[in-house]
Amino acid sequence: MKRALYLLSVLLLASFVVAGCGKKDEKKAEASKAGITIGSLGPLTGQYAADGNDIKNGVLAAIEVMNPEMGAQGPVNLQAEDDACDPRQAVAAANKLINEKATAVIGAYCSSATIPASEPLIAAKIFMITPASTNEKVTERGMPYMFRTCGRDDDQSKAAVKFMTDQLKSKTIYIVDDKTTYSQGLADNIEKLAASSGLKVLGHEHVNQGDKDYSAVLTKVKAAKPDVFYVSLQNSASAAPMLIQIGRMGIKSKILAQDAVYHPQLIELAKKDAEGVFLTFGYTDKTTPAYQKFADAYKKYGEPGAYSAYAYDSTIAYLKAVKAAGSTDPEKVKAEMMKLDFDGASKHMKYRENGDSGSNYVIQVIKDGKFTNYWNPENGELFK
Amino acid sequence: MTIRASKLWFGYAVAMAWFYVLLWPLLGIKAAGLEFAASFAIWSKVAVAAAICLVLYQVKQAGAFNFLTKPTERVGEAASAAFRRVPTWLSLAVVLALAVIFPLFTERYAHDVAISILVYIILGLGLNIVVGMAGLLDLGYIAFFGVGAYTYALLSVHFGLSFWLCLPIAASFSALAGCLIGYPTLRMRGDYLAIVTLGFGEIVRIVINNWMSLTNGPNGVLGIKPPGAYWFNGASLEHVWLNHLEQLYYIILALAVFTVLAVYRLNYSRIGRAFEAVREDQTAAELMGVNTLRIKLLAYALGAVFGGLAGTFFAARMQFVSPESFTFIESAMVLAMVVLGGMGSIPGVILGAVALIALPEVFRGFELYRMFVFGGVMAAMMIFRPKGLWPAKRLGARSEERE
Amino acid sequence: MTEPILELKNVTSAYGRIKAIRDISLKVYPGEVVSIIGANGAGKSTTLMSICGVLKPEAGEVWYDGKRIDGLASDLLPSRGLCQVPEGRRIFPRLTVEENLDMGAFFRRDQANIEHDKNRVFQMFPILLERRKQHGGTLSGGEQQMLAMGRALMSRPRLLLLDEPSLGLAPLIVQQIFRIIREINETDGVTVVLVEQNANLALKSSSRGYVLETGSVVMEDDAQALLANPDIRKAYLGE
Amino acid sequence: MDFFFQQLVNGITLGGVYALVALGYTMVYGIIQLINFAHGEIFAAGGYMGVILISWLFAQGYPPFLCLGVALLLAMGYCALLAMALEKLAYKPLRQSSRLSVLLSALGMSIFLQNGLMLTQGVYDRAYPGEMVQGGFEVGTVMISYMQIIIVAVTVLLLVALNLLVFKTRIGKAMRATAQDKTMSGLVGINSGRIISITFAIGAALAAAAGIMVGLYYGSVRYDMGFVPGIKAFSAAVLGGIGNITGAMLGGLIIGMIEVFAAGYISSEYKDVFAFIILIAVLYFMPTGIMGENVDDTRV
Repeated sequence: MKRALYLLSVLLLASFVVAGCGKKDEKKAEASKAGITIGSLGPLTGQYAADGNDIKNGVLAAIEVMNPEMGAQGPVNLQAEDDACDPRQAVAAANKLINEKATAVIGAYCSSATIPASEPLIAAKIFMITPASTNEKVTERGMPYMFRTCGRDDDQSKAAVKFMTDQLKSKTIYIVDDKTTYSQGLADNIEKLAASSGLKVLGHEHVNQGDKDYSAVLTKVKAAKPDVFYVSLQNSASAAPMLIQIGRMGIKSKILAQDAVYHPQLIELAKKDAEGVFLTFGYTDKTTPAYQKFADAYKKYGEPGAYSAYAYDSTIAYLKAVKAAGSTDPEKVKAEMMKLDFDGASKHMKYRENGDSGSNYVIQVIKDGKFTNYWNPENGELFK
Repeated sequence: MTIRASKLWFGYAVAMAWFYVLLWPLLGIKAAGLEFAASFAIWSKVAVAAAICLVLYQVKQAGAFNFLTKPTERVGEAASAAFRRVPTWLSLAVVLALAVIFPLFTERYAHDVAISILVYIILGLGLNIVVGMAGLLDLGYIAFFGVGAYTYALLSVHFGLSFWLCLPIAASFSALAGCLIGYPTLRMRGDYLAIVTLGFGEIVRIVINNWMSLTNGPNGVLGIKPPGAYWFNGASLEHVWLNHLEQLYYIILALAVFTVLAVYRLNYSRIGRAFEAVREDQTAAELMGVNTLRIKLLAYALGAVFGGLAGTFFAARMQFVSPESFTFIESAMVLAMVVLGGMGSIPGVILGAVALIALPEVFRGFELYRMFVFGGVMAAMMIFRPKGLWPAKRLGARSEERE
Repeated sequence: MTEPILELKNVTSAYGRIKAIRDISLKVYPGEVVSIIGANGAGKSTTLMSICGVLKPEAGEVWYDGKRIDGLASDLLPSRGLCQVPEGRRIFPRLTVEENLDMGAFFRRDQANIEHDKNRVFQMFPILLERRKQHGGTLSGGEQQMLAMGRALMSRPRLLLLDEPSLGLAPLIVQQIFRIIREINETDGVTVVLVEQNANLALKSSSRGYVLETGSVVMEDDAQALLANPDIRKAYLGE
Repeated sequence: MDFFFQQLVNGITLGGVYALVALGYTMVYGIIQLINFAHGEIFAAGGYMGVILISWLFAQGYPPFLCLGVALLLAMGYCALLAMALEKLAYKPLRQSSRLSVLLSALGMSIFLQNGLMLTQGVYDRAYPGEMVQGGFEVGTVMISYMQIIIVAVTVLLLVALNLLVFKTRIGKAMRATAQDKTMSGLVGINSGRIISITFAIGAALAAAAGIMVGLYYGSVRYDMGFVPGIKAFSAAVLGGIGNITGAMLGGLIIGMIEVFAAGYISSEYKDVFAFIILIAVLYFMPTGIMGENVDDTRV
């Protein structure tokens, strides 16, 4: 009796899986006849869930904007997959998206998920456009369908160091990172560049992801009294408690952070402790009509996060290319992608041969509870 | 009967009131003021669903479904009788045949899930040696998986060693790690063992995460070669990379079958019985001349070997490894497979792996609710089948449990 | 005669599939001392556990004080005056002697009377007063038995079930224990059910006795009669 | 030397929080020998209740300390109810099963609760109203914030209260008796089910207090905040000798200290490695923890 029950349950489970896939395939087969499927990949659960949702919402907003324009090619569907920033889940989700006949994937967030997920996707001739992974390696592996809408870590570190030497006239610097592909890569770049530009690196400490107590490290920083304290953390949720504790410790150094901590919730969480913090961030002119259009479309998802606009632009870029190519054929779309030249919400969109779209980092400062453009490394002048 | 029924409904009322008290503050207290609508909407749905379940249960207790359950029961009994007549080798052959032809009629995504399941079956069976057979609770098992994966990753990237050569190398490295971890834990019992193994698992992960010069830290190791093979293409032997999902599926299937056979043989060997003796009563085993220290070390080492094998394959399949794949929650998942399936039982562990890997994939449709449902189902499965889905036939309590 | 204070009607209990007692029926009247004797594994302790609700009988009924109590949780019985000193004493090892006694009066709220009863226990077993701040686990076997009985008395029982009070104790202490059993029976009017392997001692202190063999009652008689019974003498009194 | 004292202050604060969480693990373990994996989630729920209640009370215009006090009490009550429901639902039906089954049920509930918090509260961090407790004072160059004082004060207060409860009251004695011998405690009239429920409630209330402290200290809470402190606190409980209340306090303090000093003097990346190595070393030489269960009676 029992054995039979078990057997039954196994069969049931197995058929569940098979049927689950089969059903989806049918549905998607229909969908691919009827339109375009775009996948989004990012951490919807786990530690970085907030950022993953920003990306997903950015893609959703873009689809909404583009859908009326797609004509016979439409409608555009979104298949949002969760990778939890875990390489294994990222690869599984990528394979699922291949199955679902997605023609482009917007994502992922963590460089450590983007890189492995790109292998099967690119092999299946699916476009992968990352709005958030700034690690250099992402686009430097000679992958034909890999694009990046955000900037690169090496450019970002140049802007940061230039700001410290030219504008802040600082002599000493202390670096802390939380050891992700992104945050540590950036911090290492800063350390190298700083040494060659005459900045003295007093220390470079690493904390672990998910830590909330930085008191031990901050005590060290306080004792070292650097001119600038460079904070390279994976996201705003880690940065907020850091800023609070910096305030509580009474550390007087200037604080410079990077683009991952850019998020409205940083100010919401750290409140007055966030005041006066500098950060490098891709220059976005929020007065352009393109940005306004994005902001309107995004309104229902709340305040845009750090990568919402990049995700939005990535989606728009792909759909524009599809529209121009008249089909989703990868070769044709790729040719159109390279021809793109338009004003996006985040920046001017033009992809280069390796898939990068260029960086335009500026220095922002948090002032009166807002991210405000502060200094432009291009001309060494303050924003008005 | 009526007394029981009224008690049931009284319990229901209390439970629902309690549930609302827990739910409302989460949804209803806002800085702007108090509101009840959102929480009440969810609550009423749950309350109705629970009431329906309760009514069905009562009706079933009253025997109203007998017309339905009786025949199904009879059919079930007949089926099980028929099943018992089928020789074991035949049913095994059928299962194996199904596994072999599986890729022919399924899609890429199903292959991917199936590969994951097979990897976890190996892991589960490996952990089963430690937990199920020898009765040592191990919360850091995924460390061996990591050791295996990184062994192959580094050997492949730096020295270009082939997958097949690295399988035994990684297995022996893992076994070594097993002994290292096992040694200091030998004196501990029960839950002290659990925390120490957990600690070791975390240490391995943190070291991998921070030893930049060796492991490239959190960036992971890229560019790992898939398994290679020589293929006779008519004229000469040609070297090909087996990086298609179907090919990888057959490799891991072979590894899994090997693992099942090995664990099966182990179960009925002298060593297997020694494990059992240690599990049931360590002191008595010692008095009977079992060298418990050696046996425990052996259990750790053997368990680690399979972890290492699975890890090697994992690295080759992903062509990328990073420390994030070896966190505590992964250890907990593997343990969950073993316990959920039925400790010490090979088909149980297989079933557990299928359930725990396939379920989240089945629930992918729920999106955000996926892990929420998964956690609930996991607890519910334990409550309704505390001995596991397919319990082992001979299995007593762990020796520490009887105090 | 009066109503029995405790009555078992065809009680069957099992551990898993193994039936430990079958079809046991017995009666205990107020004021009596009743012995249950039998060899190892005869089901004596199982009988007591079935009475106290630790083990739920599979079949049959247990009546106490005119009410049916089988199926009730064990913790409801002490407040009704039914109390057990289980085999092996089961002192709380990491509670002090005094705390152990307090536990005996756990369900009682009358602080003044509790103090009074505690003093009485200390009078009865002066050694406990000496060791009142010591942990239960550090006491000797005899002291633990005294503590276990003291703890049971703290609940002011009307029916006291004693499981192997003489087990592993020196003869002198055994005598002392049995003297106290008689004392609480005679002066306080507590009904006592005594489970013993030491049949001689048990029967000498009791009015009636039951003999258990492999889970069933095989004989029931006055204690004196049982003591005189040649079969009993042969089987349990070593003659 | 200032550096040392500053780290000492940091260590005591962190250790106090670990100790509060560790107590819940140790009490539950002491009474039903279960590693309650869901305890970390109770801690997180406490943190959320804190932010929800304080925001609300604050918006009504009550003074900060009143808000804090009321929120603390209410959150403790809420978590006590949550833990009792958890116990009734997921652990009680498994009382007779193997301990691993209960462990797995606990793991499932942990995932369930964590995601439940995510679904109801969102994936973003929730901020505590920042104007609650500001500033601090300096002793020499050692900075001590008022928040740290509050954390230590509340921790000490709760620990004293717990000790009184466990060692002086009738319920406390019954808890210890139940932990030592469930059958016998039933035979003297203790309803062990109720006592277990109360134990869960007390442990959860302490965790809730810790959750609020952590939320105030770091300024925000998130649905997965319970996981890491949960593991650390569990380690602390084991280090102290699991099941032993004094041990859990001591263990929490030690783990907090090791972490801070390892990060301060050796390497902040490897601080957890040091914590675990010391844990393993201690267990190697004292296999039942620092206050092993045979040493004294503070086992609940």
